[in-house]
Amino acid sequence: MELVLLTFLPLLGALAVLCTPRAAEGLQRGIALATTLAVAVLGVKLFLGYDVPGGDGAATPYSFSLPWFQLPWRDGTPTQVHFSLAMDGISLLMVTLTAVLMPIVILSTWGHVEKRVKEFMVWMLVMQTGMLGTFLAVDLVLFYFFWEVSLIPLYFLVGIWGGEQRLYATVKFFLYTLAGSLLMMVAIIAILFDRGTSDLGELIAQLGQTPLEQQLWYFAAFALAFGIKVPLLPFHTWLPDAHTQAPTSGSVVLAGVLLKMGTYGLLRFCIQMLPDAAVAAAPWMMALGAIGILYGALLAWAQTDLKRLIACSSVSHLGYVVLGLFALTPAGLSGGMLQMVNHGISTGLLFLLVGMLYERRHSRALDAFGGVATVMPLFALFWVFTVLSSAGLPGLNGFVGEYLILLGSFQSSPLWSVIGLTGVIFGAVYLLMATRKMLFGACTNPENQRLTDLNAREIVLMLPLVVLAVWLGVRPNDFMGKVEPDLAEVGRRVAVARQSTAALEPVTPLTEGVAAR
Amino acid sequence: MPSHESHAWLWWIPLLPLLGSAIAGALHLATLRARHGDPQASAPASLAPWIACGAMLGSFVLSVTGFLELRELEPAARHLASTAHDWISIGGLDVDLGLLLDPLSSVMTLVITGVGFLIHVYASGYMKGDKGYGKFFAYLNLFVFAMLMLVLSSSLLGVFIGWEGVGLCSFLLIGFWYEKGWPAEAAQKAFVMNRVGDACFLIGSFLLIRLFDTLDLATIAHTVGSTVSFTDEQALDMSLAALFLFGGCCGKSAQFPLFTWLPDAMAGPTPVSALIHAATMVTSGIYLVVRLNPLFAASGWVLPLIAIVGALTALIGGSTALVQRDIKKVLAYSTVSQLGYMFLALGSGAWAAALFHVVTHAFFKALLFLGAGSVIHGMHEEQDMHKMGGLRKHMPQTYITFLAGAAALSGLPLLSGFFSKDEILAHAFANGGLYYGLWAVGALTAALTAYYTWRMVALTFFGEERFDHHHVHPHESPLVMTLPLMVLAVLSILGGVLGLPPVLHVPHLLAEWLAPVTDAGNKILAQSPGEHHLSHALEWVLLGLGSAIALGFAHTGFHAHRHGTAQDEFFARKRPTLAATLGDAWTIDSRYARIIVLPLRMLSFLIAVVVDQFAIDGLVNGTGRTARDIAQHSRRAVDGSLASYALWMGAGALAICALWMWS
Amino acid sequence: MNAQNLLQMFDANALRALAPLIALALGLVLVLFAGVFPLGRAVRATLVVASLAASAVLHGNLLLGGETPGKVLAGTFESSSTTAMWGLVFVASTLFAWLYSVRYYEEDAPFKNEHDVLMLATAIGMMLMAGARDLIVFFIGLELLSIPLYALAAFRRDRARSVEAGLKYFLLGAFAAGFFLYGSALVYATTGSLSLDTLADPAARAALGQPMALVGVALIAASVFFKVSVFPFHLWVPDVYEGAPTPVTALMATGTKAAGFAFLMSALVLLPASTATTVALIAVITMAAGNFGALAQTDVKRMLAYSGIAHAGTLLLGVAGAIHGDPSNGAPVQASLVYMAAYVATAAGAFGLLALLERDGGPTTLESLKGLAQRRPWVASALTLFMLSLGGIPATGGFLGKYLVFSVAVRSELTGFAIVGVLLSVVALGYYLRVIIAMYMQSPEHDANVSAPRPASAATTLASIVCAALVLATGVLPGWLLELT
Amino acid sequence: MNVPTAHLLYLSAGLFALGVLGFMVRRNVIVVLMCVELMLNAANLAFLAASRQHALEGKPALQGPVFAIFVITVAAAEAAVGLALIIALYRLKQSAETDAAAEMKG
Repeated sequence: MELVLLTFLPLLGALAVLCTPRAAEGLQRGIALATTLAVAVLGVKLFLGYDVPGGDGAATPYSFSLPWFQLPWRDGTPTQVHFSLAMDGISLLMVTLTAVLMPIVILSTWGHVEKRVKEFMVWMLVMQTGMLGTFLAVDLVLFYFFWEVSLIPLYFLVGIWGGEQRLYATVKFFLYTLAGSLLMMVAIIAILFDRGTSDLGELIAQLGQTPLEQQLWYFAAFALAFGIKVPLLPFHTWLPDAHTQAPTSGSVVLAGVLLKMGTYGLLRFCIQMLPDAAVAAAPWMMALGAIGILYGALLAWAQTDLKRLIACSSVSHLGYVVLGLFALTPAGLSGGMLQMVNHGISTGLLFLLVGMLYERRHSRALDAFGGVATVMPLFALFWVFTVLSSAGLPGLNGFVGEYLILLGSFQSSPLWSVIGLTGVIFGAVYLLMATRKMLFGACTNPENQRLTDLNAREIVLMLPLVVLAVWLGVRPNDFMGKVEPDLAEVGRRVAVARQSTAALEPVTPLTEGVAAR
Repeated sequence: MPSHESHAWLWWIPLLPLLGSAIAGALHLATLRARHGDPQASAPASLAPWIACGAMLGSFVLSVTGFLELRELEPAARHLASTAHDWISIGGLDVDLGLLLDPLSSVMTLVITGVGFLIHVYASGYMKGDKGYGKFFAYLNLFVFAMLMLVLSSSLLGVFIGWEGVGLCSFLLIGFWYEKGWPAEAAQKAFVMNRVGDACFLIGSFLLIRLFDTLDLATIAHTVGSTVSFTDEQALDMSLAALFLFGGCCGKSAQFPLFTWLPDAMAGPTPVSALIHAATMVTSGIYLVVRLNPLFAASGWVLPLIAIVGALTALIGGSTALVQRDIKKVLAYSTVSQLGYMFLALGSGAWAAALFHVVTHAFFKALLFLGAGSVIHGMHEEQDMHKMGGLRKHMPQTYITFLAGAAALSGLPLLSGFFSKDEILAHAFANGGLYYGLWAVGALTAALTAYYTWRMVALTFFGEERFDHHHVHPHESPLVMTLPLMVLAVLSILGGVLGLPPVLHVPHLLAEWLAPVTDAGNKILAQSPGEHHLSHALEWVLLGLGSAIALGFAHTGFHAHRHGTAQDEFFARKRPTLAATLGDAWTIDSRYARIIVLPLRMLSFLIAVVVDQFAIDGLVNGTGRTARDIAQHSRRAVDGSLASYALWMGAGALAICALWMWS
Repeated sequence: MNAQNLLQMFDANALRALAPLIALALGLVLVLFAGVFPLGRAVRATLVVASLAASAVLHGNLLLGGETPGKVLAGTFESSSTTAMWGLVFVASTLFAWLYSVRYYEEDAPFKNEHDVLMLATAIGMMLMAGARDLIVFFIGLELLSIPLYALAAFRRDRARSVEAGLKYFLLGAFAAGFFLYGSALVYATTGSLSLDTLADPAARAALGQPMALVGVALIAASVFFKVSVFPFHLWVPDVYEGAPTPVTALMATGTKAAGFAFLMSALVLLPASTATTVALIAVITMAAGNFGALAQTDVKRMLAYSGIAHAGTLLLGVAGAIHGDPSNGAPVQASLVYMAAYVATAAGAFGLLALLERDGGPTTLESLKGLAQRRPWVASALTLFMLSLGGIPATGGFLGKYLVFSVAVRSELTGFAIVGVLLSVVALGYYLRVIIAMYMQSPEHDANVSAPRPASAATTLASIVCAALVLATGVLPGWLLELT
Repeated sequence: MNVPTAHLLYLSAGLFALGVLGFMVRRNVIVVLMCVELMLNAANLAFLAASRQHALEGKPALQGPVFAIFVITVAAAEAAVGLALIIALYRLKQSAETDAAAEMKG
């Protein structure tokens, strides 16, 4: 029941906002903030109250299920679709991230959302329901339902409150992701027909037994949908456009949570549900991830628009996630999982900071800046902190995840790991280049000299993320401890799959096996 | 082990500077806030040096305590540890966060905190009046924290945390005067080049995990030391691990080919150059190799490779220092060169000698940097030696101490540098074969060192006063700056007692102290064939040769330049190409720009414009455009005419008939 | 067969089966008479609504009231729960169209009475089509639907476009009717029967395989394809939908299509399994034709006409699946029922809102929609909902229908066509989004041109709310609809 | 009267084709309407011919003529609506050509 409350509380908030008069903007902001704060409190409470289930894979602490509707299957036997939400460690982390990020996002809108506040808040809250539902749904149909529903709010957020090219960006984003998810729908239909159930738990138990070829078809459809969302090379070109055009808050949610829906889906469906296919496809996925890391970094390096640069860096960072997940080693899976959270925090912060700068200067072009550190020392402090966290400096959140990812992928494919490692170098290159051009040097432009430093609201809204960044960096176990048993279970399934398919075909042609382990 | 939890006080060694850093940082922020209201309220920041120096002093005292405690123990039992278990236990990676104080880390800790303290004191005078006063000490203390974590950590992951931490602080401190622009660029370059090394470090750590399933340094060293034989695959993995770790060291310790960031790093304030880019951070590579000496000893071909790289770096650094005009650049290239020496030592299997040189180098190079800083300070931020001259009259204390440092660096007999350098050359010579050549390179570099050191002394302190007397009034630095110089001068002169050569029949204190750590590596090396001992006579010969080279070239260098810049100008006129090549460090850096950076930059633009925008996004947008084109074309069928609609229908009916009949 | 037999055929069962039609017929006659007497608008409205409501109740009774009459009138008409559900769909479609027409003609339609009569007649025609077990009955139903629609399409007879729409629809409709008749004749000539049940016999099925019968079936199919606007018989749709009065367009888009598919699903016996691939191919081409056609439009009504073509294609894919053989019994029928039910609510609502907007000033173009979210927030949000439903986005009825139909296609091993189909629905979103973009994300270029919105009539408001509620209800809690079908 | 059924069917096919082709090529709406009538009557002919054939074979043969009667009735109704539409068109455009009703396209 907690989960239902958690998921639909934002929707209730949205309805409440809808009922306010259009001019009462303060009230609308207030309701939105209060709702998201309530969700955040609830989310943190769930996080703290979450007990790692016993090794026997007993029932998860939080779950909810209700028959939803019946779909035809075979010979008059229907398939019962459930409205079932459940939380395991994997979704726990994503849900908590979503819950914690949203109040921050709402608070950040004080600075940049001035028109049509009511609609904005409604869409934000609806989006939160969609995202939470996506992470919590344990029924294939329900998952798809939430998955697509969460698409619409961002479409409006970018389309109404975005920049100059917003229409192009938002349509591109929408159609691109939709194309992927529709193919996923066909796969879901096929799976339901195949298995007669849409329950994720049962499917996880059963789909491992379907022939590899069939699994691969499902895998392809799911991976395409998730790959577009992640976005994985070469399906990434919608992201820089969407990010650049989105309002700050939209960018933060997009980077912080929406992209994670893709990686979450890869983990949950492509790997956990289709282990054999995952093993067979792993070399390809790792290649895409590793090349994505390098490609995204080089792409970011060439950008002159600060926001676009960060967007491209997302491509690179999510390449890490994919590389780690499809290493299919315990370290890789855990690292990928951790990196999802890390990216949400670091890139969220980066977008917030760029947004704050944009609100003051109305420009994002790197050339327009220089010497900002002189006039905005606090901004510079937060920026450098965030850049370091994004670049994976030990002691901050980015490091442990990246290390585990690279270690995990090294264990299954040294080549791709080493290619991914170049991202460690180039990550520093483009981030520091941007930092240098923006913050350092002499502050000669009079427009920059007039800039004012961060105010209290801006500092307060970033602090939780800063604290999290340090906490995750110093004590990652506090977070990953809750996920480990579930990831270990996934790892076990994959290991079984690897053994069973190893006889059929070379799984990872580039590895010489994990020695001495 | 029960002893593991019992030394929790060890944590205070790194934590004190961290605390200091936090307080200093807070003070700086308070200054920032105050500055908004009140233009001259920098009062909070003036507390920062007290905090920072206090933290350093405390840390140093603790280090000394630790050292004394270690000495009480049996040599084999000399380790104090404190471990937080299961710091990371994620995805099969179980890492404990632990501190380990053993003879090796104890030496490093003493150097870091001791020399560090002196430099902090010096900096409190040097940086006075800078608007980032508080921030500077926050960074400096943070650096010390990271450096201590590097040397104290019991696991490779902990080392890496320190490793990157010092890199970060180096970045922050090099770019401390970011308004000027070029320090920021230098900082970026330093960080990125270090990252290249760090990437290698990571690969090395992965290989170690593959080999040993742990990152615990003691376990790794012990396992290698006690394993009799390795399979071919394991041996290859070990060599690769050593190679990649050495790659990491190349970045951090500025070895060829990754050394070019270090000269640029001189953009930072001089105390930073002294602390980070001479005494401590750049020696962390040497520390790491010594720490894992059994691994490197067992790594086969990697060891000679290290020696070659070291010798090459020493030569490049030494020859480049010959023609530099910037006093800090001379010292920077000198540092590169001396670091090369240390790696030559490591490559020769002379772990203790390398560390000995680390220690003496920390003394005299810190001294020289601080002295140079004092000069620069007195000369109103002038660094060009051609615009100095005759300063010995104006800053006598600086002059005297600088002389001590120069003498030690150039290896004048009986000074600290003499013994450590000689020990390295002797070890290299003893290895024979390829190492004879490396020895020759080392000896040549010793000659160059003596020359450029005394050229520097001559240009700075002797000859006519070449500066503009109207604007520059050289003056001696305050006591807070000269006092550390004096202490360091004493250490530079006497530091040699730590490692007197065997021919004198006195114990090599440092080697004995380090024996528990280096024994394993030495044992492995002893099993491999080759000449390992020099006869006493030969040692005497080598000592004599070393003294002769040092004295001779010091004399030459001093006298060639004591009368001004004529010699430099003559050389530049006579051999312009050579002068330019040397001046630009064999043009390696500019080659990087052309061969690596530029193509990558072009690749990046190529990807951004051609691949991403044109090809991939073009395909995406092209799909949309094609859809719209199809749409426009498909409109033509709907031409509004009844007859054509009927025609379509008739044709359609016919087609359906045909299809169904056919199927 | 003598008179005695004829009377015997009208037993209680037959009466119950035909009661929904009779209710409408009664209403029709009464409305016709009401026009003769100087009765107020309210009376006429009451009569229309009452007869539709009665029909709905009677259909509901058939659907939920236990055993259905089954085949009556010598097996020429069937009344099953399926036909009852179709009946409800037809009633809803007619009701929505009528509700939206209440204020539509205020100025220029003196014959509103006849308009209502014709609308009720079309509803009867639809029900006959859905229940027909005999080609003769189907033909009568078809014409009972079509002839009033010809007149309705041209109802604004002083407007050239309306007349053009009526004429085009009429001529091509008659042309298609000719196809149907000749096809029926060929089937009759080969098999000796026009009864769908007799044709299902093994002997008849064998006869249906003969070339002449195949030609006959193809001609019949062509004429039904014409009615439901399938490629290449769809070309009339944009012109007629655009020219016809918008409420009539709503009726054509929803009711006619529903009736056509109701017949297709019940006349599957005519189509041998070998035709499935062809039908699927036609379906996919239809989707492409509709979607690409719509992509080029700026007039929203015309765009929705093309969108209707695309939807017909989607449904036809379900038919193809049914022909190919879906291993789940009844699923194709259910899929098409749910799809049509959702589509009726969605398309009727969308066309209805266009009818409302037209009164603000001329045809509804993308240009005229700009800034609508500010002028008419509720209309804009409802239209957004309908667009998303047409696009098949979850939480709307359109998604459920799309999901079910593609399920049929996947289950009957037409996955390749399904994949092409879903990709084409991405194209569809391309133009549905344009409507939303205009309403929400663009502002009118000339503020002066935007006239103040006129208030919506109660009927329009009611219809829109009901449509939106249905769309959401089927989208979020589809259980009830799936139970009913 | 021994015209073979096949001949009658051929004739009806010819008439149907004639109607279809006429529909496609003629521009006058009235002529087009007549072509439709031709198609309908071709169907009627086929129905009756088939019915006769079935009767000859002793099978039930009532459906054909019944359908034909319905067709004639419906055709009348269609003609009524059709002529009304043509009048409406003529009133507006002073023309009864199909080209007069080709305003909407695209």
